[in-house]
Amino acid sequence: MAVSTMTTAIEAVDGGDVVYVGGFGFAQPFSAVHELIRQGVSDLHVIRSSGGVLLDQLVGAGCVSETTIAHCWNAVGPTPTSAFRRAAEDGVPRPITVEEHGLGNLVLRLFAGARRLPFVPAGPVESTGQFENQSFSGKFSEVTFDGDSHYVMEPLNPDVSIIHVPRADERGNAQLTGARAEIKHGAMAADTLLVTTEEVVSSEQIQDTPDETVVPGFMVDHVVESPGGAHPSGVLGCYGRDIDYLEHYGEVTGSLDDFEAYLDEWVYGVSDRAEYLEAVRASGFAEVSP
Amino acid sequence: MAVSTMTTAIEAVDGGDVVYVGGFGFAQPFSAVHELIRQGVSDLHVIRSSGGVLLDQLVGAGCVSETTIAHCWNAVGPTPTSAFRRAAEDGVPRPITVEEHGLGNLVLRLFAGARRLPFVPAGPVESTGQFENQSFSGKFSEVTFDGDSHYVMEPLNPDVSIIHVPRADERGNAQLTGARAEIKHGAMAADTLLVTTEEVVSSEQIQDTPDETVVPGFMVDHVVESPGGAHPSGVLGCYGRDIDYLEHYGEVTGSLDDFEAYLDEWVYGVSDRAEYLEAVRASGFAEVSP
Amino acid sequence: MSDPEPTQREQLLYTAAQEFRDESTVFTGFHWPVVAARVARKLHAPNLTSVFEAGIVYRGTSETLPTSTTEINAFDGNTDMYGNSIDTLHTFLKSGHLDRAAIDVSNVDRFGNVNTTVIGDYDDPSVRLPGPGGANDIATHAEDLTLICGSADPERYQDRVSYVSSPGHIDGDGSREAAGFEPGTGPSKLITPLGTFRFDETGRTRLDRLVPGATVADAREMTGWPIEDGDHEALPAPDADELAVVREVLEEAADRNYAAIRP
Amino acid sequence: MSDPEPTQREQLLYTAAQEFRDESTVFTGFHWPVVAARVARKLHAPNLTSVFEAGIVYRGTSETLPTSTTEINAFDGNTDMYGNSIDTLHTFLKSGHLDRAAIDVSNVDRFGNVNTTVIGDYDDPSVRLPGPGGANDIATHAEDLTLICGSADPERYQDRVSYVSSPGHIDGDGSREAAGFEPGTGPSKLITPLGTFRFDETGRTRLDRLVPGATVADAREMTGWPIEDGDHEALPAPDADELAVVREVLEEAADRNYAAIRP
Repeated sequence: MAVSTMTTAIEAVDGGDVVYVGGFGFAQPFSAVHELIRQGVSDLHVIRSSGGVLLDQLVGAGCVSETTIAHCWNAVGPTPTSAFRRAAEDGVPRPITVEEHGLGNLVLRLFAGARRLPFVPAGPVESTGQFENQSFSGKFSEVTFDGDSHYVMEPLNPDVSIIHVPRADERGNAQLTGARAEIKHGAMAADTLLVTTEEVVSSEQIQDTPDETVVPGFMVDHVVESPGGAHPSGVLGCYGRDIDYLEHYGEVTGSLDDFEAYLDEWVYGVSDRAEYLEAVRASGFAEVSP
Repeated sequence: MAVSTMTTAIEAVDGGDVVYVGGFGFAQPFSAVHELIRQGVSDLHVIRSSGGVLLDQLVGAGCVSETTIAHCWNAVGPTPTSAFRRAAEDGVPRPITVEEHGLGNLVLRLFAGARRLPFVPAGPVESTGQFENQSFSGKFSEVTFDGDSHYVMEPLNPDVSIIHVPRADERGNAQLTGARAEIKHGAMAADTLLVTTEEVVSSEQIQDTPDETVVPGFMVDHVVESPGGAHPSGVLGCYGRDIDYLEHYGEVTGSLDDFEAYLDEWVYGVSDRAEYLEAVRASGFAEVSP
Repeated sequence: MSDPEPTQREQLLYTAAQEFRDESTVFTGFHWPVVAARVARKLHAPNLTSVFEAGIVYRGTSETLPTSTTEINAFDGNTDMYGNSIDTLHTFLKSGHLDRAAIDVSNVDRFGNVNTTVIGDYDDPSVRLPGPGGANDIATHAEDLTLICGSADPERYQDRVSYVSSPGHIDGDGSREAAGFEPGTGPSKLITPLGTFRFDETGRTRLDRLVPGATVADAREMTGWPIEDGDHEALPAPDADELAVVREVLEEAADRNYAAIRP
Repeated sequence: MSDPEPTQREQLLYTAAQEFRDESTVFTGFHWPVVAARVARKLHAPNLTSVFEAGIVYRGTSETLPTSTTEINAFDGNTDMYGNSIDTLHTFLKSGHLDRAAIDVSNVDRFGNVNTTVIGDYDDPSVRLPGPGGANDIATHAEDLTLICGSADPERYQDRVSYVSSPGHIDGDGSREAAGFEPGTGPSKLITPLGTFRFDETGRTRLDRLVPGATVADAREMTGWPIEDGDHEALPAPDADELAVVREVLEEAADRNYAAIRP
């Protein structure tokens, strides 16, 4: 383990990988995702609790062929995520499959992956769309326990997980405050774990607040310092959600052309996070300082 | 929910109840257990990860008929817990059953209880004593998943759980720092939850540090302020383990008569925790201040 | 001088706010439930606790209205607990400690089933909607569930949704229980811009109360559901002070980019 | 003037300390492993990370030697993470991120099975022992597991334990894998006061190295196990500086009420 550049860390993701991307409405690894897009990684199977604008961008950039999610929209408004819709409805720029689960079942599958359990019981699912839809009905297997029939689900174990945190040390000990959603389980379920952080702090600082450590350094493969890396989502204690930017995103990505113009401006048109944040500032959006 | 006296809170425990008692080598609810002994509750089925001196006292006082544990000894030394041994070996003062699990399986059963899952997969157990011992072999049920045979275990859902924490507010929001062991799951698995706390703090203080909340107030039935309530185990940030007291305990409880003299002096001989702590101080053991 | 009569939306929020009692704990879904809970907090429920799917236990009244249930910064300082999604979607929903749950519904049927997933074929949809998130779990496990539909558009009210994103009473007549759901769970109430419905013992909607001025015929037209004629007590309308609070919260929502608020 | 020759116990701790490499992560069981890890920390492994079952990830060298793996106050200030027992006993043990595990054994057989539960009948024991705790999980899942037996008493070494508290290679010859354990898991080494053993491909102990001065006959007598004659390289003994560190740690252990240290 050593502190890596974003370029090096994202090179750990191969085309075709199953990738869990952390964060819920907060602490989303946007800077890592932009680098994935710039590196042109393709055919990813993205697991995410709340797909959101982040998944919308990955899908719209053509990086994704499969998704396993509980929902996908722009939480500000709320408004639809148009690139996700174009891919699901029209196969543009590429077709995607959507394996939809209730969030509770999805987080249990990540829990089972993180804890290396062979399966985990599902909630009642019969008669729901998640169960009846043929494209993933095989995900629920029937077992008999104590005379009753139950459904169980297989664990999710991503090839690579990417999470964003406010603090990590050079050893990879990564700390998070605020709601945890399923981030710890998504991180711990992976073969390879990338952590992007607002700040690389001293090991002494980590050892002063060990309650906040969400994954220990020995599980982490790359730590990347990426201040402002979660914009436009917020990071508790660092900066808030940039709701004007997110509303703007919804407004300017409604058509394919407009979406591509967005990528040209905000992803392909900048070489790294510092340039992106400079563009955020120059366009009158939030001042992001970790 | 309101702040209760220890007497009232412990009256929530009925003879024959399944009771989870929290804490591992730390944050053990000794003051609550002493009140259980004074109230003469009997036939308890006690679930505890690490039985320890706490379980030894409950068993020795005749409160217990069943135990579900991963081990039981005096962590200082380590030395045997003699009352537990007398009950298991000779049925003195009452016979107990010991359902032994590897700690990992035990904590998963509490997890399944806390999350209201119908069952949870066990680790490989065939050929182990925990599996082959007839008295609880029925705890492992075979199911087939993905062509392979697996064992699953039923959840543990105590009638009452008792945990000790450094801080809670009047609403019952209970906070813990340091290693969490299985305390959160043991607490959340219960029908009735009793929290003893070093200090009842303001709700503002809780809301300043919500990351530390281990159970929300709406799950808690009684909060009892009990400074020094975990002695002789420690509470991080409050006081350390009293290793001299624990060594002394091992030395003076080797025989049944000596054990009963211990109870007379330290449990029956005091009316509450304040008197107990005064006796601790007067006997030259640690000064315990929350 | 502001209009003393509430608009449909103002009345809806006022009605929905009554679901959030002081000192109670409510699993509060995304969108209108969050806004209605804020009205309640300001009107009568200063110690309302809201549980949100990402792990937040929020009590009191935060300085700003959050844009969604995951905008942590907006709640920070008014949270009793930062937990995780297994706490909220499994323990809290299933352990019987919540007083109620409330979710936003945009396509709902007579049985309280909600479709937030697709219009058309699942694998080749004409419209791909966002999906249910934690609303699926709330609808699966909650024991006293209120559905809030913010729109009076008849297209929002189906006879039977084609895809059950969040389960109601399925096809009624015990089919929910037969599918393995716990008895006693599922939607108990639906709040609409024209009035409130309860789910009867067959799992179908039954009109309960109408908003002032609305008729049974209006409700029938909006929903397309069979509704018997009869007298229905009118829902209370907000008084002037209450209405001012509702409007204040709606202004906050506009300031925080709530899309539905836009003219 | 202190004795320049190590006692059996000092040699054992010095030998065991070599298992704890700098910059490595070791699931560290109760008792002798904690003491040996402290010797390693002071000798050659200042950045050793120990994982303990209650959820502690401890790196560096704490001011005091803990009386057990759960005496949090003794580690506080040197912990990278306070997690929980599902993190440690499931994720950490099974995800392949640990370099090694080490547990204390007091009744061990040729196959590395450990009995810490009962002597005699389970339901009517002549001696009830404490039970395995997390050592069961470590023995179940760890991939490079070192067993440390602190006693040279022949009664501690069995042909086959009557109760498997923590599984070794069961009855050898693939029986562990046949019982459902992952290939590659289970004990790989046993450290005793007279020397070290490795587990061969049949799952049985094979004498590896002897402590200075011990003979094959001594090892055979202590264990009762069949041990072939042959040359065995001697384990390195501590030099004077190293021995001083071992003795310093043993003094700490005495100060912290370690019972086995008592004369």
